[in-house]
Amino acid sequence: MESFTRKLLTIVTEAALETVLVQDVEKLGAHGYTITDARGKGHRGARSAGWETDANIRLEVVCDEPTAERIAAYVRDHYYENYAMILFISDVSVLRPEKF
Amino acid sequence: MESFTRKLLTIVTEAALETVLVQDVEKLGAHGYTITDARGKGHRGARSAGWETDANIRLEVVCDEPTAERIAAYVRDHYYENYAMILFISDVSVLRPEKF
Amino acid sequence: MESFTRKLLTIVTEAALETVLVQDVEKLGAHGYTITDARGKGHRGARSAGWETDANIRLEVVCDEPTAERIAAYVRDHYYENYAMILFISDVSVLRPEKF
Amino acid sequence: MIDPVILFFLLGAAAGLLRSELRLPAAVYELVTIVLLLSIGLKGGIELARQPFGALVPQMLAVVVMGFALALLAFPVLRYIGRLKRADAASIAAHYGSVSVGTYAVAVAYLGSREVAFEEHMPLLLVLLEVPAILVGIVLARGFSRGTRWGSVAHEVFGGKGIVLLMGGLFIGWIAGPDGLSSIEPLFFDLFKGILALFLLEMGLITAAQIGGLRRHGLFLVAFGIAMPLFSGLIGAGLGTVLGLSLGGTAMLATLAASASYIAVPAAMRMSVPDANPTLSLAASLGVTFPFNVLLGIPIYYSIATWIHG
Amino acid sequence: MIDPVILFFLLGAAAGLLRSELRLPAAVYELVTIVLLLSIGLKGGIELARQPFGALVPQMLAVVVMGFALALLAFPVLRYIGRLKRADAASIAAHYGSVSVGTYAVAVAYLGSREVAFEEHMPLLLVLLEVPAILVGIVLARGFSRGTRWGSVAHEVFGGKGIVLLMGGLFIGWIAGPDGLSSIEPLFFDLFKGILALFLLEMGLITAAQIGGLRRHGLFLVAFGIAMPLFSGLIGAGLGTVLGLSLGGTAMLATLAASASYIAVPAAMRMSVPDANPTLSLAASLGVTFPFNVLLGIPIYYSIATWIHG
Amino acid sequence: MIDPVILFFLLGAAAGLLRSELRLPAAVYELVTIVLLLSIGLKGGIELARQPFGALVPQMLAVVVMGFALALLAFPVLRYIGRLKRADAASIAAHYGSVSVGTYAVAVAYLGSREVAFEEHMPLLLVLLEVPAILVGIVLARGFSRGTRWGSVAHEVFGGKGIVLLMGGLFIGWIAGPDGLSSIEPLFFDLFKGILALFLLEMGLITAAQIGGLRRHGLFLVAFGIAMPLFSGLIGAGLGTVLGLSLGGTAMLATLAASASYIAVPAAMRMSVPDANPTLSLAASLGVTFPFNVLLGIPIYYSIATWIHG
Ligand SMILES: Nc1ncnc2c1ncn2[C@@H]1O[C@H](COP(=O)(O)O)[C@@H](O)[C@H]1O
Ligand SMILES: Nc1ncnc2c1ncn2[C@@H]1O[C@H](COP(=O)(O)O)[C@@H](O)[C@H]1O
Ligand SMILES: Nc1ncnc2c1ncn2[C@@H]1O[C@H](COP(=O)(O)O)[C@@H](O)[C@H]1O
Ligand code: NA
Ligand code: NA
Ligand code: NA
Repeated sequence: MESFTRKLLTIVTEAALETVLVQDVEKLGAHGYTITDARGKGHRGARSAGWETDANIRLEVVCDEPTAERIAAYVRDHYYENYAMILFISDVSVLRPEKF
Repeated sequence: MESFTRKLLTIVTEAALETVLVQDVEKLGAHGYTITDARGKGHRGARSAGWETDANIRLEVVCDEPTAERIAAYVRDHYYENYAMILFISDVSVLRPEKF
Repeated sequence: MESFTRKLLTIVTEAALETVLVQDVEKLGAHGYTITDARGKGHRGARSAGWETDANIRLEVVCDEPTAERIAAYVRDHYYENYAMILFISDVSVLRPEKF
Repeated sequence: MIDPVILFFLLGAAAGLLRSELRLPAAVYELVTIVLLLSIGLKGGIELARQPFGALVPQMLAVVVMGFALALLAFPVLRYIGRLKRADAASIAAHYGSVSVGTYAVAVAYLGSREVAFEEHMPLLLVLLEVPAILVGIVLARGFSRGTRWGSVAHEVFGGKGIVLLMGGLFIGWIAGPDGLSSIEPLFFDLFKGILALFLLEMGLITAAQIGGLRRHGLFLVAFGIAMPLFSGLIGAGLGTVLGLSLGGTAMLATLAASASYIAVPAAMRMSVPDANPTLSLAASLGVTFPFNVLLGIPIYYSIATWIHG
Repeated sequence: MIDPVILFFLLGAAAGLLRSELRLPAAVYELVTIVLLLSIGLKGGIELARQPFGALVPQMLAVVVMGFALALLAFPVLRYIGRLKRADAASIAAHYGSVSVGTYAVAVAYLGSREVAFEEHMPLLLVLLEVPAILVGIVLARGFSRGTRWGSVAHEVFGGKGIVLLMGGLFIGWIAGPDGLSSIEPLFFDLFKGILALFLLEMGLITAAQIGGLRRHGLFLVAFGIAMPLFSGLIGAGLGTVLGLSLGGTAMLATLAASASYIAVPAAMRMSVPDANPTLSLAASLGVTFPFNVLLGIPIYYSIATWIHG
Repeated sequence: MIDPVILFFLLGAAAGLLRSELRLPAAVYELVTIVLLLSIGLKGGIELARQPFGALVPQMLAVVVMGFALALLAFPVLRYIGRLKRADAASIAAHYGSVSVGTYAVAVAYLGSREVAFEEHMPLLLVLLEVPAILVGIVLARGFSRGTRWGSVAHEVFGGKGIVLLMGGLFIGWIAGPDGLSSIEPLFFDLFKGILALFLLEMGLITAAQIGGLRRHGLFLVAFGIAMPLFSGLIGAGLGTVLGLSLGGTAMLATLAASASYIAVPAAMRMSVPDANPTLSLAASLGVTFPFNVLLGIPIYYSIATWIHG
């Protein structure tokens, strides 16, 4: 079974960013994304998802390396300073490279 | 601490497939699976999880490489054509290889 | 864009452990964590999240390798025997190494 | 005067079209649906307790035949006039041969506020109408031969939330009778219209989200989504009159015939006719027919029933 | 005649056993549980406002002793007749020494529809009964010495949802009194049985899911899960009579004694006796005793109470 | 005597401070909020149906001016006495110039249990007061020039859940009138206080979680969070009297002025003034002002109104 390497970019951030963030990643070349609801704790304190202001989302994008770099750079420049956020990237293999 | 390499196979797809998909992965040799509710967007449009028909699930299986390949091939042959779905595989290390 | 390698440690376990587990990982050096609600199946049977006793959580920690090893060892020693639990570790790259 | 529950539907649709941030959590949508399904089932069950079951058998059979017939009539229109793929035509036909519990609930509210009585065992016919069209859809799409796993189809259909709760409600209502249920009336009957209002708010949001599918797939679906319920409504009204139903019952059967499924049938089609595109069928049934029925259709079917009965 | 809320339990159990797609979202289960716990607490609190607290102290003490005693009596049976591991025997003993709020709620409905009055401060005894068995369970499993962190055990027990909401309801009812609460009656009192119906629907589904655990672990648990509540019910009825409770109150105390916990105790055991297998205790308390009590037990305890009082 | 809904708030706060395991699922919080917002809107809409809209225009304008003024007055205090960063001062000022629907609901309950009438179109003023302070906050933080995307600000504000549901309720109530709404009264009106109780239980938990933010950021916020609402309440009471409102209406306008937003404004500030620290503003508005208003403020504003009117 032939498979191809792509990047999986994961962002955990404030739920309030969902609408703008998905616009951003699509504009920057992602062909899709997946979101799950999350809670957690980090440098900006606990975010326990008891109510809307306090909730996190976990956004995943499978894409090629340049797109992942583009999204990471954009997100760093626009959101790192003011928002609770982490971002990490890993390698994944996929079967349909044209999809991502 | 000794650790062993296994595969983490992740499928994001329509919630309607949950029942059959978990039967499939068990039949194909997975010793377990984890599911979270998700929403997202891809080639088949936005799936925003407002109601059952519109929701995604995110299914993870930790398994050995042959099992991962078997599941990926099966899923590709049976579901790729007609269902909103992505699949990707990555390397993970685990402590108890016999478990997966 | 400079990036740095860190470990992503993922634990899937019983929701009942949430409170103690986050105390443990913080004590062992994690700078943060992310939790999503999950369901699944493994050696201890199906956990379908219909009610509290039956639910899983999926806990993620991004950290350096020694911390990941410390958490993995601790968790193995304290919880593997008596709780439904899996743990796996993968490599991720991050932009702000000081954060993790 | 317009029923306030309809205004909730319009509010949801407007909020959806204007891309507001309003969302109902999926769990709330489920709660509201569960209570509505149980209420409707219970109401019907109480009535069953009151009359000999045997007397209903002819109605039940006639209604099942209507379910088969409507799906079979819709198919050629979709396939040859609409030029849809075989699977899509079959799937949409199944949606329109089946029924929508949400539309039924709005008709209950409509007749209720006009104080028009109807045969209270209607929910029994509602349950019966869910199923035949699904079978027609599967057979039309795949023929009899191609190894359809009928066992799992049956499980899919009869194990779905909608049928389990409606049938469950019917049984409980039947066994407990009106007196037995008085203690649970405050939740299941007194709150009915308030909960229906919340349900329609969400349905407005969902409906608005289907418009995209509509835009991509042309005018045929819009035309079909309006013409088919009008035609089915006429059939339903005719059948109701032949069966000797009251004015309200005739309007109700017309509404059932005219309504298109968006819960049981989509789920069944997704598993059994996977090559049908769900965007098309939902755009038609939710994006066109549901709002049409709720806003205009029900009054029209009521007028038709009045006219036939007059 | 069978209470309709019981029919909801049977509907849920049937749907679960037939593997239907019916699920209640976890959030709905939580909402329903929260409202039930608050209702029960509030009802009890109103009554506390009416009578001198001091008069209740003997009852309270007696009931706490009963909680200790039931757990201590169950343990040797489980350990030596059932041949269970020490931890499992201790954990199951704790479940049966403690109480089930769901069973209590069904007994309220049962006595209510028979118009049998009972001492309304029962919820106070319910709260008191939750705790002692947990302590017994921990001590039986681990002894006194092995460094149990009693502080965190206390936090676990008293900070659990069940006790917080029951105690909170009791306090609010006590302070506000019947007049103060009239404005929140429509939600907490009028809807009580409807919400109980939804709760029992879900309990049916949950119960059905425990049957697997039962199949794996033999007949002993089934026998214990029926014999133990009958025995405890007898003890409870006897104690109720000795304490001078009314007929209804005696039946109620018998039911409390006979019921087995499935919320507070499982959570506490999971943290404090982790080597006990939760599948075993839940199979017994949810898979056997809960349905037994709801379907047969409560009428039996009521008969016992009638017989003693007669 | 203390209203029982307040006791639910105290229960939630106590459970939160004692770190109990009690949580309300986010979906339950949303359901409860949605029903409250719709109830309040519907109540106001019914009243709008009763009187000429034109007569309300002066009040509406005056109230909008008040919203601008309160935010503008709060800003220098926060910036120069509190020595907060510009963005933080602007954001907190916006919170206090705007309103809290939860506080309004408690005031409705307060006046209701005292049988004090008030102008029922208050919810219209409530909606109007949400907006101006947000504009002030953005302009204070970023000036007029810095390329604020006002289009998306407007979308953010008017598309938010709070305003959509309040405005939607107002419209529906207006169109349907009191008779039209009678069928949905059991859910939206009869259950109002029960649902408010659940809401306040959750608000207690949320409030308790803000105390941490407070501890980290000093006494100034506590002082401001008490002094500002007292000052605003006075302004509101004065304006109410000038506008010729009844005693109840004056107390209500004072309460609105004194309340601080924790839904619409935080969301808007997060997007438009991202460099403001949300921990600070929520610690003040939720951790101090909300409990202050609910426990002490509302009675004080009512006394002020009585005193002015006397
Ligand atoms: N080290 C970490 N590992 C996993 N998740 C983290 C970590 N640090 C932060 N997070 C998540 O990212 C969110 C924002 O982080 P922060 O900006 O550090 O507050 C937190 O609420 C957590 O959900
Ligand atoms: N590039 C992507 N990255 C992450 N998730 C994706 C991506 N593409 C699709 N998905 C997810 O997979 C689901 C099905 O994808 P599709 O079949 O492309 O519609 C979507 O609803 C998303 O949740
Ligand atoms: N092979 C696996 N792949 C993914 N998730 C698993 C796997 N095995 C177990 N899990 C998850 O881990 C939980 C506990 O596993 P266990 O201790 O094996 O019962 C299960 O409920 C699943 O959610
Ligand atoms: Na139809
Ligand atoms: Na017991
Ligand atoms: Na204000």
